[in-house]
Parts: sequence; C-alpha cells; structure tokens
Amino acid sequence: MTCVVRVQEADFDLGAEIRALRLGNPRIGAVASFIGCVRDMNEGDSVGLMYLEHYPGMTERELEKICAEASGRWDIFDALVIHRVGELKPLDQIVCVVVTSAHRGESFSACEFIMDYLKTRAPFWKRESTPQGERWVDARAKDDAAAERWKQ
Amino acid sequence: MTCVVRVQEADFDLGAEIRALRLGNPRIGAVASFIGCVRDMNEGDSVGLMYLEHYPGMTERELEKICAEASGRWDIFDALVIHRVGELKPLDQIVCVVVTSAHRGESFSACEFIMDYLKTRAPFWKRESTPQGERWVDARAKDDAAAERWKQ
Amino acid sequence: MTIQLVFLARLRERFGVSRENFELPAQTPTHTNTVATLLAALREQGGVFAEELAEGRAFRVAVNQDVVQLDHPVNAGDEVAIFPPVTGG
Amino acid sequence: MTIQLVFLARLRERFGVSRENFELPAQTPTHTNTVATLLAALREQGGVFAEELAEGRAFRVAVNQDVVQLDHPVNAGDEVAIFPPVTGG
Repeated sequence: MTCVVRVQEADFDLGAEIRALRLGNPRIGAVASFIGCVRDMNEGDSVGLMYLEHYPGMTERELEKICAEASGRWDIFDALVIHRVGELKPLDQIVCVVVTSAHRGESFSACEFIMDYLKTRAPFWKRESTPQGERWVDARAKDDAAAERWKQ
Repeated sequence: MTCVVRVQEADFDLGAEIRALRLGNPRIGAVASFIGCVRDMNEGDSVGLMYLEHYPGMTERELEKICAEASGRWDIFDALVIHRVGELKPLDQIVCVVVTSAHRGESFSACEFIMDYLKTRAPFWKRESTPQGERWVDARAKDDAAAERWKQ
Repeated sequence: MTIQLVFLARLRERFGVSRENFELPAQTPTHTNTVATLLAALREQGGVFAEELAEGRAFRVAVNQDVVQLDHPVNAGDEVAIFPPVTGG
Repeated sequence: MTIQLVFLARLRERFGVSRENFELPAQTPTHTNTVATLLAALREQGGVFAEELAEGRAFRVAVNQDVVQLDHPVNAGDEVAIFPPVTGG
C-alpha cells in the first residue's frame, strides 16, 4: 500500500493525480475519489475569502495515520490525500482523496472513511470572511457522527 | 438535479468532466467520483483485449433511471455517467460516475449507489480475450449483493 | 402476431442472429401471449434455443427495453430482448 | 520544568500568541504534571485563559502532536498544543 499526503497552498489537478497513480499498476480496477470545495454560502451567509490554518507536522502525521488505518481495514493499493492551506475563495478546491483498489467496494469505503476521519481528526481550521466580518467555522456535530459510524 | 448519461467508444477525461460540472454552481461543496478500468488480470487469467457490447436505447434509459433513483434518495446537484463500449485494452478506462452535492455524505452514497445499480441493471456485457481464447465474463454474485443492500 | 426479437452478447453469438421478426400465435379470449408463451415457442425451435432458454438457465428478458418477469404480456409490435445477466462497469 | 505551548486558530488569536515557553512546577514524588495540571496553571493566569480554557469549553490538547486526554502526563520539553475542534476538509 502506498500512502501519499501533501499539505500545500497550491491548487491540485485530480485528473493528473489519478493518471499518475494508475500509471504502471495494471492491477487497479477501481479508483474512488473525492473533492471538497469552497461554497459561496455557509450557514446561510454568503462567504467571500476563506483562510485555512493547520498545525504543521501534526497534520501530516494525522493524515498518514488515517490512511494507514484505511489500508488496515480494506484491501487497497494507494491512498492519496492533498489538503490545501492558506487563502481560498469560493469555487476553490480544498481537499482531495483518491483511493485505488482491484474492486470498487474497497476504494469507495476507504475513500469515505478517510474523508470522515480527516474532518474530525486532522488539525485544520477554517476562517471565513462574511459581510458580517471574519469568523472561525464551528465544528459540525454531523462530522463527528460520520466518523463515529466507522467504529461499529 | 441534472443527469447526464453518455455511452461512447471514446475515452473520457474525469478532471475535465468535474471542472465542467462545477463551473458556475458555487453551491457545490462535494464531488464524489469513481472510475472503473480494465485490469490485466481477471479470475486468475491475464487479459488482453476486451470488447464491451451494450443494448442501445435500453442502456441510456436504464442509466437515466438509476440516476433518477439516486436523486430521489439523496439531495444532489448532478449525476454524470459515462460508459464506454467497443474494444478496450488493459489500463483503459471503462466507466466513470460523478456526483455533486452540498455536503459529502450525499455525493458518496449516490455515487456508490449508481455504480452498484449500474453493475446489475445496465445492459452491458464484457467479452475478454485470454491466452485460452475469447470468453464472455460471467455476472458476479458479489455485484448482485452490492445492489441488494440499497433495498433495506 | 409479429414481434421483434433482439439477442445480445453471448446469446446473440449462440443463436447467430442479433435481431429478427418472430411470429407468435395471435391472442384470443382464451390465449394471451406472455414472456412465458414466447419462450415456450422459442424452445420449440429446438437446438441452441431449447438449450440456452431452458428453465433454470440464467438469462433476462426485456419487453420494450424494460426488464420484465415471465408473466409480462407480449403484444404485436413489441421489441423483446433476451440476454445474459449484465456484466458492465 | 519548561514546556513549549502552541496555540492554534481561534485560540491563537484570542491569546495573542502562537508559540511560547511555559514554566510548570517541577514534578516531585507527590506531584505529577498532566494535561489537567497544565490547564489549571494556565487558568490561573486569568483573563482570556480562564475564560477559554474553562471546564466545559470545547478545545483539544495534543502532547507532542498526539491528541490526548486530561490525565496524559506532561514532561519537560514536551510540545503541548491547545486548539479548537478541527474544521478541515
């Protein structure tokens, strides 16, 4: 299992990342992926710029732990996580997760598992600029519930 | 909800398809996608060329029904299905499904649902060329089980 | 009455035909054509038809492009497709 | 003993500092430093520290970059980060 984690300010190209993973591994039959992006509305307010802070060092370690957990649970070839930090604006990409496997069930489950854990364990924080000023985004109980269900 | 279904011989570019869907809908916060591709091994035999046959007319109708069912179950913006037919070789892409939504849970579930139903209901048939000659791929009980679980 | 048969994939190859018109006895007050009566008529042709369409073999039937059960009616002009379980994606 | 404190996101802004050294009473046979004793020492500074780190407030503590519970030991040289619940992705 190959695990690649990147925390960066730069944007990413999902198509190119998937092509790179698939290149040279003809055993891959399934590629599940996810992109999270900035919406122009959150909690009913229009959002302009957004700033993403993280905890350098711990972030990468947590993401690697999350990927390792996924590979312990499902038979997968690759797990790739790219998470952006710094200033972002509506329509920007924030995060992508790509998982490859022989059959689709494993890649779907591992991809969603990684996203659910990332949302609750990886040390990233969003600050939004709204017409009412700047505000730190609150953690959502829904995300905790999404991560919790994998503990069954 | 927008549903787009394409059955074609030509290859596709997942990155470009996702960019096109996201363009101009700033409410999209989540994009779940899947690519199925030709492996060079199946059931223990190495596979060379593969031929994908379908039932023109019914194929498109079934895929549109599958997407409509998904949009009835989950709050999603777009469902895109591209399925290739004709001659394919190892490493070629066969199918992609992309689902967009405001939050990630809906797009993940709808994307996996569409793939599970596609595998059991859409009229496509694979014929593989192996060193032992040509053979039609048998339907897998595992796929029926995957589709069945959504009926709970 | 005439219907249009469509065979696909392995069954198309086995039967050596992909699309053909087929004559079924006309419906009467006491005789309704269904997928079951059509299959019986096809099996009567013997050979690969009797073999591949035998009860217990895995195949599906679609009438006018909807997969249906054995008791589904078959009317003049219908397109009836017979094919193996699907293996796409 | 000296530890290194790290504050992040909203707490970094509220405390006006992102990283600082902090002195805790040395450990003795009867006194072990834990996350709980560290938090008590921080609250004693009053002001925003007492307010934001009050019991029942939602914050997390990581010792040497692992999220831990209140009874986790804190040793000289440890990096102890205090931050709000995460909101990435």
